[in-house]
Amino acid sequence: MIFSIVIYSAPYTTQSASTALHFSKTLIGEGHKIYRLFFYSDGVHNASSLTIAPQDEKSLQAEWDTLIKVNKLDSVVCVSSALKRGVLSNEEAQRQGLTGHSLRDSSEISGLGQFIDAYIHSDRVISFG
Amino acid sequence: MDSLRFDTEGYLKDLDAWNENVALEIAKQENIQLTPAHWEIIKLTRSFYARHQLSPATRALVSLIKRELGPKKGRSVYLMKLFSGTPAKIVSKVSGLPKPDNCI
Amino acid sequence: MTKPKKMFTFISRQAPYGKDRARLCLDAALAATVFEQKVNYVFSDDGVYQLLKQQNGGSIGSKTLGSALEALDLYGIEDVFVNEASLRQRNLNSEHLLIKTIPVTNIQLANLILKSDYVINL
Amino acid sequence: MTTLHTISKGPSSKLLESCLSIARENDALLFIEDGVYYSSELASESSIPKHQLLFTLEEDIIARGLQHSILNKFETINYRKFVELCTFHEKVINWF
Repeated sequence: MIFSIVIYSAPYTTQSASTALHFSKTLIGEGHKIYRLFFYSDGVHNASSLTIAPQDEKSLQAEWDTLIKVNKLDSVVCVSSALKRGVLSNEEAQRQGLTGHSLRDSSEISGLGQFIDAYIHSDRVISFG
Repeated sequence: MDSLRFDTEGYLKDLDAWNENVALEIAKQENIQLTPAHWEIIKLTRSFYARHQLSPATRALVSLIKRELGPKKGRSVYLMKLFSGTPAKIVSKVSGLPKPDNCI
Repeated sequence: MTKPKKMFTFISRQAPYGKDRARLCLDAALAATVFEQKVNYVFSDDGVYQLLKQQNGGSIGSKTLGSALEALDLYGIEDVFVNEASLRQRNLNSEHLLIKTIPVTNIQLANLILKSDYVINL
Repeated sequence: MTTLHTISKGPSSKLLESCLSIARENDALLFIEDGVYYSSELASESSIPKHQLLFTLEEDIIARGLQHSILNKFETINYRKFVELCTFHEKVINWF
């Protein structure tokens, strides 16, 4: 079956990003397809590259990154959520004249159209927040 | 274009700085010669923003024009003829409003 | 041949301003209208507080959500429902509301969800 | 045609009440994250109806030390079964 996953919450603040990650891994393990990961609202922090986890805790951002790359997933952060929260791609940062960037290269910035498109092209959309 | 006043896409940074001369300036950048037909739309768009705090998507703009100016003008082709291919973006830009949120 | 329209139903259950959920729900629904799909909008639970008149987000440096809701019809979202039980529990009736809404019972809501292809529950 | 509802917050959230007001009798309910307290006899209030298919997520139960207090009417499931439930029911509505 074709799934899309929407993540509304930042890692660590609530459990839901971790649940979403676990669920996504299981989906793939069970042979299902993920059409898109969509990070909305505080969920965009899951795609941040400027994070450091303590040695004895998991880095959710790194785990997402690996999952996306290994399985070649389409991963989108909502543009209006991301820019407001400082999750910027290199391209976007340059356009705005900012010196740093903070979006992992496994995700791309796009609009809410991609959110609606995910519903239209998936058998199931599962939301975590 | 002056990067202090406009962002990289040509949208006005300080929305309060808008006036008719600024609109003429932005329109020139977009290769649009503003006519009374354009001003009519700009006025409506700005009143929409003042009321709803949203930069209208094309669909909303078309319904608004239809309601206020009649069905002959209330069509997306009419808007496209005046403001080129992606009218919602251009109209918002010329009208001194933020870029519409739902652009894809 | 054009594809048959799919039905989206957005259920907005949170009060405005305190959290971003109400705004997220609205923004997503407006995005759905671009795809020329059927879009229903439902206010339920604390979401009915979004419909109160005389909101002014400016006093807390925020946009006024109610003003944006007044544009729903211009975006082609005409089927706007309100959970009448949620209204009743909060001592509200249609006179308190900013826009015209269709009152629905829980059973009608359950049926609407059943008919919908996609349900976004925020 | 049935729906799977996931509930991911504990009793103080009133999420279950909202869910039950529009869930249908043959829908399934799955409790995850803090929602698993609903499936425990340690929950102070339990308004769980008898006629629903009720599931609760094992990993979240173990994390919270609830493994010996799960009410009989709940089936404890793992993530694989969570995925399977999502495919079995035509619709999934997440309450969070």
